[in-house]
Amino acid sequence: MNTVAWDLQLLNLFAALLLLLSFAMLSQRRIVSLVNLLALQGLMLWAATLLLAWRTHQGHLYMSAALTFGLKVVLLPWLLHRMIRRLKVYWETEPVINPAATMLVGVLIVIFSFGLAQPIAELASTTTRSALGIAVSVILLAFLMMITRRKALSQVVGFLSMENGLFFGAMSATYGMPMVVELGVALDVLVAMLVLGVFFFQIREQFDSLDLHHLESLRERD
Amino acid sequence: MERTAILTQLLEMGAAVALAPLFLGWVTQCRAWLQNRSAPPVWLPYRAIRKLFHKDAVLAQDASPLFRIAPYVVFGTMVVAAAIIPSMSTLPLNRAADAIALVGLFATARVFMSLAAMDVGTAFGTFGARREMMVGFLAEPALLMVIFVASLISQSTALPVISEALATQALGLYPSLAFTAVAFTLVLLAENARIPVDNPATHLELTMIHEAMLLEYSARHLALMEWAAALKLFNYACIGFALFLPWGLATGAAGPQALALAIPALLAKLAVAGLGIAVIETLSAKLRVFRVPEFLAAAFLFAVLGMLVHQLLGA
Amino acid sequence: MELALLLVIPLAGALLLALTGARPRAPELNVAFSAGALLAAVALAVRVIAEGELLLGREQFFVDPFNVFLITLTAFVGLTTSLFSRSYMRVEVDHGRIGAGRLRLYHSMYQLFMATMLVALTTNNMGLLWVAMEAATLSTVLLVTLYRTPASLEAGWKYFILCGVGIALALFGTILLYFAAEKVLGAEGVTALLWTHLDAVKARLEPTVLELAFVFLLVGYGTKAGLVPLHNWLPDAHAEGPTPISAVLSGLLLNVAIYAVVRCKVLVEGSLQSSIPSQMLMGFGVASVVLASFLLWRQRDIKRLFAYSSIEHMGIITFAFGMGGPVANFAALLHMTVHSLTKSAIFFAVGHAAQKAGSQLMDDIRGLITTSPTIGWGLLAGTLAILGVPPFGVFASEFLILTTAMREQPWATPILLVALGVAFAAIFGRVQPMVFGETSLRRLPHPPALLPVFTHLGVVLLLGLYVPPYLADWYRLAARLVGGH
Amino acid sequence: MPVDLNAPLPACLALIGAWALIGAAGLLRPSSVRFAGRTLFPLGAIVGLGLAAVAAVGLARPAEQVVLAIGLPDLPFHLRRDALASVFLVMLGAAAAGISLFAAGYFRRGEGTPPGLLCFQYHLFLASMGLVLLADDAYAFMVAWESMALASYFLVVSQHRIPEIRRAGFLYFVVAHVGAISLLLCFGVLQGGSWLFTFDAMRAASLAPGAATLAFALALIGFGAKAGLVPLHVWLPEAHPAAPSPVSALMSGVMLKTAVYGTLRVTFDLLGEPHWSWGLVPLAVGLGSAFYGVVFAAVQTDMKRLLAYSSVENLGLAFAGVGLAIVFHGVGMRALAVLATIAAIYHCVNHAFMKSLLFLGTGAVLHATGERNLGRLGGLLRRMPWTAWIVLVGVLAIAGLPPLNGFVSEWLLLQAFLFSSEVPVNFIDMLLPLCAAVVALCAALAGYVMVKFYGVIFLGQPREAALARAHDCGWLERLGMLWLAAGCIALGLFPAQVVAVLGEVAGGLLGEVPPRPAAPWWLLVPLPDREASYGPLAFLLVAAAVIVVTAVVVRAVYHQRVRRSAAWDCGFARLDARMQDTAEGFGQPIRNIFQPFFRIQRELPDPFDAEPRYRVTVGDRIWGYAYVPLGALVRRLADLAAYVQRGRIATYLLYSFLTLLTLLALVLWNGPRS
Repeated sequence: MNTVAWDLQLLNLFAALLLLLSFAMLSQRRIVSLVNLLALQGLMLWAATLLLAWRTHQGHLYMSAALTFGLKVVLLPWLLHRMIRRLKVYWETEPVINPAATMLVGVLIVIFSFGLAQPIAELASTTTRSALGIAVSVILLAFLMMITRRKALSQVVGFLSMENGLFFGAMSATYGMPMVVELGVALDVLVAMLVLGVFFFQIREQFDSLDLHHLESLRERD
Repeated sequence: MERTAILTQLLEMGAAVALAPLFLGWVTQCRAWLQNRSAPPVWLPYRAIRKLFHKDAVLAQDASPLFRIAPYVVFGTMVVAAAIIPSMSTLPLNRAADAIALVGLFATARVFMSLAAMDVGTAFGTFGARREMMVGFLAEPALLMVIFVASLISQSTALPVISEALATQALGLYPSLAFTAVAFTLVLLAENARIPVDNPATHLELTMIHEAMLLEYSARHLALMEWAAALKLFNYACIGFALFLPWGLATGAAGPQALALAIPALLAKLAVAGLGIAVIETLSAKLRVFRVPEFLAAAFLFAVLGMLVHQLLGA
Repeated sequence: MELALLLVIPLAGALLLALTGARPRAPELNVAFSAGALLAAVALAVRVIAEGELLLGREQFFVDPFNVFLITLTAFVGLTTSLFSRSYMRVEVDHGRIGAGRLRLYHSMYQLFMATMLVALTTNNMGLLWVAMEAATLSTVLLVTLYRTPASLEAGWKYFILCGVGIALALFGTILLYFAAEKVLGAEGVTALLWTHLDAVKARLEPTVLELAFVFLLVGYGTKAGLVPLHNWLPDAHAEGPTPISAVLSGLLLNVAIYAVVRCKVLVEGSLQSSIPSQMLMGFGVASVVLASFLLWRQRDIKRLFAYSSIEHMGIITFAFGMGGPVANFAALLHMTVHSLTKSAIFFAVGHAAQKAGSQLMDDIRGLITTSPTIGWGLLAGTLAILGVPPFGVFASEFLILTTAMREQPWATPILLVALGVAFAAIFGRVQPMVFGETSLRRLPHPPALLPVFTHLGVVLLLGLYVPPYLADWYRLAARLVGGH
Repeated sequence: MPVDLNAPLPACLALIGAWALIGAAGLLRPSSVRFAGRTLFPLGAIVGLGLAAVAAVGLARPAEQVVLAIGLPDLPFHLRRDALASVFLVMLGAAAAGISLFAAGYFRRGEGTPPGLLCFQYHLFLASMGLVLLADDAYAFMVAWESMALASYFLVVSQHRIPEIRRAGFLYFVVAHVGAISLLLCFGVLQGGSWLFTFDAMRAASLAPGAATLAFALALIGFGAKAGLVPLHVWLPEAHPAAPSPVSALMSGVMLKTAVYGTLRVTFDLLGEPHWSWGLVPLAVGLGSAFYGVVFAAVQTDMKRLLAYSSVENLGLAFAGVGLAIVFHGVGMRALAVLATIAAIYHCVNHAFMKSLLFLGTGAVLHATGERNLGRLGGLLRRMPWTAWIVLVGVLAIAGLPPLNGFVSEWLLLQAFLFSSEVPVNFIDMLLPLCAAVVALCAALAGYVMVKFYGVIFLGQPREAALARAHDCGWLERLGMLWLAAGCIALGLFPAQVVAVLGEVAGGLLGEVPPRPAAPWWLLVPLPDREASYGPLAFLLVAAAVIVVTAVVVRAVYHQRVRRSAAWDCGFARLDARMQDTAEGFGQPIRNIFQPFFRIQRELPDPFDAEPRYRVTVGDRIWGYAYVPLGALVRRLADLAAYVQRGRIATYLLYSFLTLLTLLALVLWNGPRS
């Protein structure tokens, strides 16, 4: 019965790929490939937005797609790569603490997110309501990635992946946010990246490594 | 107040002051007989007091006015106590103070004597003061319980009312009164420095309590102090008679012939009591100072038993 | 017009100070801009009291008695903090802990931070509220890491990551809110996120979506407000930054976060029959008070001690808003005011004390009253005020909150009182040896600015004994607006 | 301003305001001793006298109320003056007059806080105590109550350079705060559901028995913490010695009594019908505190700690009186309840005068010798005659000796206990008379303590050479002490009049004004139908007459020759001051008899000591059993709580992650709303 329109199928494909990329980032050890996966995720988001804009003929979606492409596919990955080169952490790898357990938890999270998104999806009038579950799981997976990571840079990549999840959620729930809000969020993310850049250099200067176990001196109890 | 009441009041105070040394002499004489020693004359205390009054008073260099005032205050309080206790008849001054006030009066005498003892600042004075206060604070609750039991029976703490109620009570065996009487005798022995607690005759530094406080006194101050001690013993005896041998008291309205009857009754009671005290003293030996708390705890226990028996059995 | 002035002045200040921040007259400029903002805020307040609610800037900005009192408070504390930072920074420059470049960054970020808070308070658009909160976080992160010490770096990093994640969740909450609003208000875009419209139509919004949205918003803005399970960044951030920033963070930013949570609660409570939002708020509140008071016992750094005290007081305010009802809301608003005034006054005194001792460890600060009585008495009076000792206003609001709690949530009262008692013993036990006793502290090169400390404590003392009638009506109006059963 | 005598409340308020103004004036010139000492404190004394006079007038007047503008918007300060408040106001005013007069001469430069600031805190303390007695709603009461604690805290730590004083201040303020917290809970329960926190609403509210019992228990804990009842007494022997003497006199004399006032107010006024079984708790705790306090007082070696423990004893007796009153009230014996309340209030007023006098005495001694330890005092009677003789009056009064006031309140209490055997509840009618024995024991021990206090300080040889230079106190200080001594003597000699006045007060409180017994003015008869009476005036006259007659007769009949020579030294020539009984020595029998009460540490010299020293320190067991474990528990919990903040950012992220998931699960589990 599901002679669903081909563009919806494509949209679901992009959403599925987005989820797959999140899982990949969860288990990726090399930082450089982590950034590339982030760029891929941005690409999927851009494609989904473009497709949705073409399908629903909404002007501001085109603008949002362009913004996503410019920011999430081109600018941020370039900034990260430049930082990796300047911080000379190109070849650094980061052991993921027992990947099997993380994967299992990831699966549980996806199930929980779909359970969570179920009641909302029934009410959503948009065509892509089923993608809401995927958006929530991408957010929570990114959250899990930030928890399990030991390097500052990979934590930031997790943070940006969460942003991608948020935008995808906005896309699937309400065809994006009002333009003034989208611009504000984009500006904030950009400024955040600049601030993080400054942070990386300072941390590198102080601790000559980006490992987070240096940043544990402020505590009540050891 | 009509003149006769004042007259009886003064008469009774005079009688008390006069009879006290005699009572003391009588007790010492009985003790001598019981210990088959040749007894000193009964009026020996009178002669001792008269002799002391004639001597020159010797005071320590830095004895303060308190030291010189104390004998008069102690003697004064004892005379007032005598004025309050109905030895022969109910007196007008009785309304001014009830039994609890009487205990307070004895406490005043004790405090002034202790302060005077500490004034000169010798080891013996302070030593004696400390022990006297210890005996004091242990004896007072027991004495109060004795008075409580008596007042529970007679619904009042005024001594004349108590003695009248006890006198007019139906004759019979009252265990509560018996226990209280035992308690009272123990307190009497402790308070008046008799044998089990303190030996009146000794000047041995380590054991004396009452004598230690008088060590610094001489001549007329010592006389007053000795007289006050005798008067205290007499007062305690009279309280004992008022509580436990209430017969023979001239009630207010009875007039002069009842008074005439009361005097021989009082003398008889004093004789019996003196003999009793002497017997107890010859039979018991002096306790170590730190056994005194148990001695007085026993007194307190008897008083409490008396009260409980009265509450439970109503007797 | 006042609103425009209110927002433009700090922004202009930020830009100008970015260029001239290091010049000798920069602190005075900073004070001037803050004073300008305060004047605009007072004018706005007068206008709101006269005319009631104001919808300005094509409905993007909305000012009602509830947020205008917060705006005036923010502007006032902003001014006094700039006064304090003038003398504080002069001493810091003398001690060589801050160079010219960073001073410029400090002044401009300070004004930017004030601007973002004022925007967050006045905006009607929930999305813009989120953007302003994010901007506030960004501006303070740079301020927290001003000293470039390893500890401040760590504090800044944690502050950034934890609040960033929190705020991201809040964004998703806003998205869900937008989603629920769009179904009712139609999809023509802009009006769906405006609080006034949402408030008007909140009864018809979809309950399940709103509940989920509230969870995300609560966790998001709750992280910014320092509620307990999400509080870990707060002690580090408030202790490592320069003291004026700790004062402004503790005093004002926490209030703005609570303001955002309350705005969402008003919407969610309207549509839901169940009292889950209030229970959540109360749960967070009690947890914050209890855990913070026990954490106070192990502190050795004076600013961390008062940071935990802020968590505890935020817990009390959240608990009060959670209870709802006119008296509790009134008490919560009063508590917000007196807490920010007292806490900033304490941080002013602590700043000078730490500078005198050259370290923030409480064991190094001794005998303040003997060397500089004004700082010593200021710190002691501030501590007594924050501990809720009666003549001061904090007791007045705590009295109202606890007595209301006895009526509605009897289970919470003994827990709160025990926690308050433990906190009292902890804080007073540490501050007393600092203020009294022998001393070895050296004099400050520049005279300490103590006018702000005593003006704040004077106002708090006044609020404790006599709440002026117009202020009382103002709070009652706001309490009714916050609503609740 | 015209003081109209039938509405003295505005006048009282004006005078309390005057106190606050005097305090504020002190701030103008903080460091000048002359300004604060010579003008402000005497002014404070006059205001105190005025307050006592106005309140005395108010005793006969009906209760009156006033609502001030200040306070919370919907709960402004309600103030009410009724007979009970007036009695305590008279006590506050009269005691404050004497103490302020003494303080005028007492404070000198260079001791702790500057005199001006001290004057400010002192008069704020007085003003807040006045307000506590007048407060008529929960908020006003709490503000006044904790301002009282705050002002007294500042006074206690006036010499904050000494660590022990800081520790005492901290302990005092924490216990006071805990008391205030339980009072806040009590008011919360008391309002019963009317949610109006004025005392009138509380009077109107009828509480369920369970709630009323809870309210009473909380009130007892709150007021017990302030009065220093035993488990909560640990701050009292630390704080009172730490404060300057006039302040400890004010705290011991007056502040502790606000707790008795509070208990009476809550039990009889706000709760109305207390159940008789409630009375047993304050009775038992009161007697326990009395016995505990006096036993510890007997073994102290610091004169001010001795007086502090003696305050614990006297407050214990006052609370025992209140407890007895509740028992009698509960079983319907209203006349006896009035008698017991009279005894309690009378004891508070007496203690205010006696204890203030003694603390002022120690103040004079402290200033003269700079010594507080009894081991280094002695023989001051010769150097400080004025102080010694006036303090003797206080010592005799507090030892409970007949002509003076201490005896009267103990006499009334014992009379009340005497009738307790008629309480129609079995077991209780037997236990209560036993309590009379405990009261008697405490009174006797008080005598023991006071003989030790007076004897070791003023009598005997000076134990330190420096004591020779001790000088007597100034005329202002003497005047202050004389006023208090006169108060003791007056209260002692005219009890019938005082009991008549207190009868109306207690009658008004308990709802039954006792019939006036038909007795001559000089005789005190507690209950008309009972044959017990006590006439101190006649008693004193007869005693004086006898003493004068004896003195005259002895001097007239015999000679007055006196010769001075060395004290009797038993042949051992070198009798020096160290051979006197020390403070530890005088306490030795008590230490021996009541061994289990104390935590005794002995420091015995070993044979190889170059300079052998024997030291015994007596500690408080309750500190070890209750407070140290409590502190350890809180510290353990704090260590446990610290696990939350271990520094790793991953764990912090995990906390927020789990919070989010639990909340989402909670929302989901509740199921979709229809």
